[in-house]
Amino acid sequence: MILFALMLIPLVFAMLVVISPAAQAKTIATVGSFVSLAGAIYAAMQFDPASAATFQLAKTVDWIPQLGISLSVGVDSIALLLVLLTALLGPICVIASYTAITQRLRTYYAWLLVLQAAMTGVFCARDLLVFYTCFEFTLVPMFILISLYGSTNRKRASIKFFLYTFTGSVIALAGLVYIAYQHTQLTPGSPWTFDISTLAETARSLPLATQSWLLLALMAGFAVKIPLFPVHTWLPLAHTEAPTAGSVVLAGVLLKLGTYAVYRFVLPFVPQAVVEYAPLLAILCIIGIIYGGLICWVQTDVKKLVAYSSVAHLGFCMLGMFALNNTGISGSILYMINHGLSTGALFLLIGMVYERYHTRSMKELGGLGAKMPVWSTFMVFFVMASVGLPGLNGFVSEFMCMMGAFQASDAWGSGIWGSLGHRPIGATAGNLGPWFGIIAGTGVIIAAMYLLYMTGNVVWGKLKLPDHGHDHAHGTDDHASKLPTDLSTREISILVPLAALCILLGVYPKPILSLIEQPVQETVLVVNESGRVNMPVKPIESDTKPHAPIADAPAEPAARVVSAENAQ
Amino acid sequence: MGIAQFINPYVLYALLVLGAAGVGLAMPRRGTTPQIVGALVGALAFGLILLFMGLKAASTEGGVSNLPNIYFYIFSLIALGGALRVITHPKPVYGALYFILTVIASAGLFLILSAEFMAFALVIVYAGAILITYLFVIMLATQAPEEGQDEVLADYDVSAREPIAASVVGFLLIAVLTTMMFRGTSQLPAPAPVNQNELLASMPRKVERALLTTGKIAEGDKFESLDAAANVIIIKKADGTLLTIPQTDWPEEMAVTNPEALGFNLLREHPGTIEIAGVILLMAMLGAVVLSRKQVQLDEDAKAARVTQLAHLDPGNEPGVQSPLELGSPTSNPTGGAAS
Amino acid sequence: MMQALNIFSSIAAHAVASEPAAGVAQAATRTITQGETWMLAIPFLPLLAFVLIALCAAFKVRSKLPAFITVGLLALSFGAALTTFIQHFMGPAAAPILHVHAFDWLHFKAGPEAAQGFVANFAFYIDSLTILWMLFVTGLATLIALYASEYMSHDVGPGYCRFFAAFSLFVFSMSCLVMADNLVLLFLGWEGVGLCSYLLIGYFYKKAPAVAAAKKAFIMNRIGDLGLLMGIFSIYTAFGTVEYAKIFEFFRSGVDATGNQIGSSTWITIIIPLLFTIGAFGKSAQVFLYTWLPDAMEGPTPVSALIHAATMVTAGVFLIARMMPLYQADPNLLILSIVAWSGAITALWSATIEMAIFDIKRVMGYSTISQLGFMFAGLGVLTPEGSAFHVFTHAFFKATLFLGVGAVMHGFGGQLDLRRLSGVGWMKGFGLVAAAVFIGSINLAGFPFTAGFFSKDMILAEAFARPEGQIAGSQAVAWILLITAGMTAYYTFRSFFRVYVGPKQFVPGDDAELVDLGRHPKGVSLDAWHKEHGHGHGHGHEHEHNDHAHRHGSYGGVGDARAHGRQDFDPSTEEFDPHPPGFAMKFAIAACAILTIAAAGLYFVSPAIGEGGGWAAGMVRQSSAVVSAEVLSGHTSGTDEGHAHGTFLGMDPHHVMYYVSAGVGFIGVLIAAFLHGPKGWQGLFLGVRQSCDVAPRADKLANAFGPLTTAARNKYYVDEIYDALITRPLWVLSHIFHLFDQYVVDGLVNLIGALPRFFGKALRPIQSGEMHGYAVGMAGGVAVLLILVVLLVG
Amino acid sequence: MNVTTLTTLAQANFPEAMSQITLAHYLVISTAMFTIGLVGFLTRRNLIIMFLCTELMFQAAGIAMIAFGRYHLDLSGQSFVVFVLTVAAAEAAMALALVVLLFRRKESLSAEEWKDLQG
Repeated sequence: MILFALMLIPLVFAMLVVISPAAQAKTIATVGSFVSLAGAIYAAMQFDPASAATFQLAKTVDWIPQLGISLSVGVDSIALLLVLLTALLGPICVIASYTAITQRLRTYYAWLLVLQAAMTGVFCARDLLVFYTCFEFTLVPMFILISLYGSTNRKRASIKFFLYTFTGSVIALAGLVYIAYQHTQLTPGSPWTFDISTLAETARSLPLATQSWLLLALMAGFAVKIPLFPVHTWLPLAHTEAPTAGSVVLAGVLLKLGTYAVYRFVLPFVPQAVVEYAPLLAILCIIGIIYGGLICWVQTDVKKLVAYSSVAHLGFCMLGMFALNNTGISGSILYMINHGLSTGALFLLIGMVYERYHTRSMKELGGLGAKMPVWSTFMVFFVMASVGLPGLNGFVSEFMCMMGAFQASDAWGSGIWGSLGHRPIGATAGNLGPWFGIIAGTGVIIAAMYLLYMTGNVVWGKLKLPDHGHDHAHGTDDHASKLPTDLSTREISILVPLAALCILLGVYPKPILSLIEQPVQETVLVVNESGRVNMPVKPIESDTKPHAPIADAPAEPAARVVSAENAQ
Repeated sequence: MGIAQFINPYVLYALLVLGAAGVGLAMPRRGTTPQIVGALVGALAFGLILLFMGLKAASTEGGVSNLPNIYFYIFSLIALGGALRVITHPKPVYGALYFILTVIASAGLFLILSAEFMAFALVIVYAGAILITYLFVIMLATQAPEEGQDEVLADYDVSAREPIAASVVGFLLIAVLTTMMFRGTSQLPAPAPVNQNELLASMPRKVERALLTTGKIAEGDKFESLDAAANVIIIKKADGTLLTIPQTDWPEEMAVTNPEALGFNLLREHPGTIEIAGVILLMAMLGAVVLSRKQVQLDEDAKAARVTQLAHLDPGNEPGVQSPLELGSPTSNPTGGAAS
Repeated sequence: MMQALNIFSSIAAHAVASEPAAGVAQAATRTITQGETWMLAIPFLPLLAFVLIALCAAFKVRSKLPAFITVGLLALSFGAALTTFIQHFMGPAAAPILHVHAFDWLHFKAGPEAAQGFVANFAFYIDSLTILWMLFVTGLATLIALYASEYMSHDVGPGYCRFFAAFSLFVFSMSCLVMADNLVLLFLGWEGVGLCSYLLIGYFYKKAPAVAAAKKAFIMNRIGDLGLLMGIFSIYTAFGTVEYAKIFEFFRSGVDATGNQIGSSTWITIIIPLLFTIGAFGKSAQVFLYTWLPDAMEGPTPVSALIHAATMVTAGVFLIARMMPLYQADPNLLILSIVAWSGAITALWSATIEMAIFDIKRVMGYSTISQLGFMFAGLGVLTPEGSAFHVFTHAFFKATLFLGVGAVMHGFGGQLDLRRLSGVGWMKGFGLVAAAVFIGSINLAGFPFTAGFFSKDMILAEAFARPEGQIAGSQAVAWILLITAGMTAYYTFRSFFRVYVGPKQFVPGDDAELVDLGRHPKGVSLDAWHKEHGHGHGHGHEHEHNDHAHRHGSYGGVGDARAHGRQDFDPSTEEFDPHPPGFAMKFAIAACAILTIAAAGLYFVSPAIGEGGGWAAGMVRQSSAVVSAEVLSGHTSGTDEGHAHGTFLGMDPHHVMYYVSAGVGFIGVLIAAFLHGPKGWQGLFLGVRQSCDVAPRADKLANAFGPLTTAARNKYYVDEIYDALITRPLWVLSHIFHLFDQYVVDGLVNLIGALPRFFGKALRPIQSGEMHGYAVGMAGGVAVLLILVVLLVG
Repeated sequence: MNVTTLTTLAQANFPEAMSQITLAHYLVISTAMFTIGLVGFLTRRNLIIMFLCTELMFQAAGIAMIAFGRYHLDLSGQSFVVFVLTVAAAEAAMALALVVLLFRRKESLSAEEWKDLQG
């Protein structure tokens, strides 16, 4: 019930915002977002971490029983984390908009709350159509936020955003409905159902060729949302034109809808195809990392730079996912949260400067360290989190994603990867391997290049501010002059929680890592069992050599390995 | 079977071509036109079609008894002729009047088809209400001729727009439609006989009255039930005994009339549709009220035309002095209208 | 904590149980004991300092409080390190391995199988190698913080807080790097020192060169870091752990977790060490990754002294020493040969640059690279003892030298050009500085009985002593190092003779760092200096590097310099007086100098284990960094006759090297005196220099070498070459990508989006607005449809 | 309309079925009237006439419906004519209101004057 409440609370408050006077919109939206946050925390407290892989707090209400569609919700630990992230970014986005949005307040805050409800719905859904409805419905509020409150090119950006992502996800819908159709075909007499776990089992039993087509269809929708390399071009435009809170939500949660969908629908649904095409997908990710990073390096618009950096970052995230082992997938999930925090904060910071100087161009801005020391401190901090400095959150996930790709190779123990003749203890089944890790690793250097390039221009160097004559054209001078030179208490107070979380997740990620361990393990087992039908998992141990146990590892290999051997 | 059952298809298509030519000729054009000839040719074509259908019918099983009676031919020729005149007469007023003719002829056809209620409803609603509205609007929207001048027809009334193409398309459509309809009609199932006893059972007062007036029952006897299977009416007499009246004893007055049957049909079979129709009418009324209350202004072209017209009519007046707007929209601006 | 202990004890048990057949004699099983919790103070006190200073910044403290916090807590941290050393590492008993667990950090499943767990804790592994490093890291950090409290006093306020916050954070990161019990925590420290280095190099953030240098340092470091990161991944993949204790056990036993011989896997013996070596090269500025370090001299001098001379740059040496078992696993010692060669070439390469350039701080920077080359070469020729000792002594004497340079900068408005300074040692208040710099210089030059002499000697002797074929080309490496030693002596005393002795003359610097923060970009070379002033003040004639002789007359003395200062330089320096260092700076310099002298004594402390080399060598030999006897004697190389000692011209290098290197050093000093020394005893009666900016013989010599000098002064154009070969192409490629993204990737999308619009446009005339047109279309359409039905349905 | 031939009294006012041939005659008339309406709609430019033409087409549809109803002996045909009549009335009201509005603006009843409504 609490999950339904989580979706309904923002909606109710959105309604309140609409019917109350515009002057009250801020307050109501703030209260609403905090109530949602409290609700999410309450839900998290109800969650039993001991069985993190099962879907808890579940609730099913029939919707269209004739077609087997029901309002079915439930969260495992991964969905719960993302719900928490959504709920956390809610108040931050609302508070960040206090001064930035001056017109049509009610529309703005109402849609912001509706957006939050839809995003929560995506993570909670246990029914395919509930998922899809929420997944698509996020487009509407975002479209309105961009097209009404964006910058100069907002119309084009919003239309492109909407059409691009919508087109993709319609193809994904076709794939999902095809699976539901196959379910009725394969199990004679069974009614239509859109239950996710039921359909996952059906989809897994399809032949490789069918799975490959399904993979293509699903990725057509989700890759656009993530976005992966060739279908990323809507992102920089949308980010650049969106209002600050819009960018924060976009980077923080909306992109995660794609990655979450890949985790939830691609890996368990079409494991065979994923295993088959993992190298191809990983190469797309790596192209995204390097290509996106290099493009960042030549940007002059700070916001565009950070937007392109999302392409690179999400490349890392998905690289980990397609490593298809525990390290990679856990890292990928952690990356979703970390990217939401650090990139969200970067967008907030850029928004704060934009509010003051009405420009984001590095040609006009520079050396703000002298004028805005507090802002600069936060900027450097979040840049470092984004670069992946150990001790901050970005590192843990980036490390795990790269290591996941590095480990996941069947080629380990042969060729230049060692003359062991068998899989070494740290390697997992897979078809990526060290080269993927190494080449993706150059992205770390490129990340340092572009982020420090930005810091060097905006924070360090000689103070450079835009001409004031230019400002009058905007007609918002009086508004801008209300803001203090450096950050106000309100602005600091929304950055501090993000910074604190960045440190916490960087220094003590263990609770989250252990929380997501079970569901990830299940996913990996599913992928290994039904995905590696044609390429069974190689055993770690060689048969001939004596086994020297390491101290804290149980001596007998897992049962699964034995069965794989038998299969051979 | 199919089309050949009703008429020789080649004859039909040939006559349709002829009809198309006739209608095409009959459309109004600038200058002298063979309108009469065209109308006659068109009428001839339709007449010939009916003739050939009659000939064909006479040669099939059942003979002339299959044919509709003579009134059918009269009414349909009037209706079609009126319709032809509606579309060919350059003056809208005449067109509307011819349309009334068509409506009345159609009502005649309805009567032949034993739809009395609809026939009269048609005359009342169409001819009486709708067409009058049309006439009002036509009068409102037409320039009255000046003193001593002949009525000047508007340019758009004088000439038809691409009459040939339209006729060709229209008669192509007739050809296909008739082909289809003949085909379909020849395959229609035979009509099922209708037992209207149930309707009678729903009307105990009517039954009592009919029986009372014919003396079959006495004052105070009550209708008990109607046994549809045995075709008998059971009457409960005043003393409590039951009286059975067989069908053969039913008086003629008891027959279900067309309005009664139609009423039952409407309310029993289509109650929702009636509601919707009511709503449509209400909305139309509201819409018409809202639309006609709307203030409008002449657009630029019309203003310019109006100014030149005014200047032409009254050279003493400077066109700019008197506001053309007020003249242009007397109904929308009553004070302005009064001033002018 | 208990769990961690269990792990270690079980490893120990396992190690005993599976004693390998090829038994490594000297590497006795070490027991791991739990260290006391207070040892956590060593890394965490600096972190506490960081937090407190951050609070100071938040509360806008405008006093020297941050400095006091830093000095105090760093001193406590040093005290803790010293106590640890005294309690556990002094005395005859074998050095223990202490393990202190702070908290769990990275724990995750790294694969579906039960054995595949990844553990990297915030836990510390303190053995004798660690404590050796920690002693000088915390000790020098304390002294340099004290020095900086005065040096940075012009910037009290936010800048002061920023400086000391980064400083404390640096010490914390360095402690993590050194004390980590696993490679990931080491990586945390590794990147952490990189961050602090970035922040401190860019301290004068309004100066473009400082910002550029900071960025360059971070990015170049990241290249190395990538190598290290991949090394860590590889280690985990191969061994299933990243904790030293377990890794070392695998190497000690010679088999990996699945029972395979480590030595037979090229992956483990070649590729992994290669990756680690790249990491070490990045951090320690070796071979192709050195260019960031000279630029890093843009940072405040205390930073250069601590980070870019004494501690951070030695992290690479530490890494290789720490992972010595990995490097020894290869029977051919291929990677160690590479390390040796890289170190030697770097040492020689940067020494040639030093001999040509005029910026005394940059001379020190290149000198650091050169000395790091020595250390790497030492590691390569299997003497981690010598390397570690050299790290130790170098930390002190190079810190002394830097602090001296800092005092001069501080006193003369940031003047760093050795042609603009002369006789500083004779000026009021600078005597102590000159004395300390002299002590540093003789150490660097390798004077007999100085600490630098002994440590350098160990490396040279071992290089010559390597048997033929054990380390490929070790004789050549040794000769290169010997020549470099002579060059070192020359360039060290070149600076000394030019700056500290001779006639008292100076031109105050216009440098931003101390006079006017951020107003003038600091000239990086005389070239730039000339250009800037030539253009800026209409100074008339452009100067070449070698024609400065024409100008010398104008700087006749202090008074003249002032007069010209009015004309040539910023008017604000009108009343310029050199201000000598105050108490804190003097104390720190003096303490460093004394410690430098004292360090020589350590050579004579008899080591606990093994023969010779003194205390530091003994410490190294008790740690995992020790080179096993088999490897040392060349048994593992497979050739029986290969293990004869190498010789120095037929003599035993261990005995003759003292005399040889002392002689080479003397020659270097004498050449320096001849070329740069002033007239009289200050120039050892060899020199003829009479003014600050003209040394006739040196100039003549420089002219004689012509283009070579020019090339060396321009650092052989390495930066320009990198720029042309890597940065520019990458920049162009990025632009191409950007265009590609805009016009091809996005263009395709837009094209697809434009198709419906195109069709719409093509069909638009049909919608003419004429109702008749629509009606005709509709009727015709119905007719056509019906015709189709008639024809098809039949 | 021969009431006396009725066999049963209940069907007195509802004659027996007509033949297909009879029905065909009515349908031909209906089709012809419809087409005349259509041709008028296509050719005439006067908005009012065009609306009259649509009324003609309604009329034709009504004849067809009543004829079919008569054939099937089902009163639904007539019921639908009631609805058609309703819609025609509503349409006439709205359409004429619009025509008045348009005429006020352009002083013309030509449909071609309003090309610019194409959007």
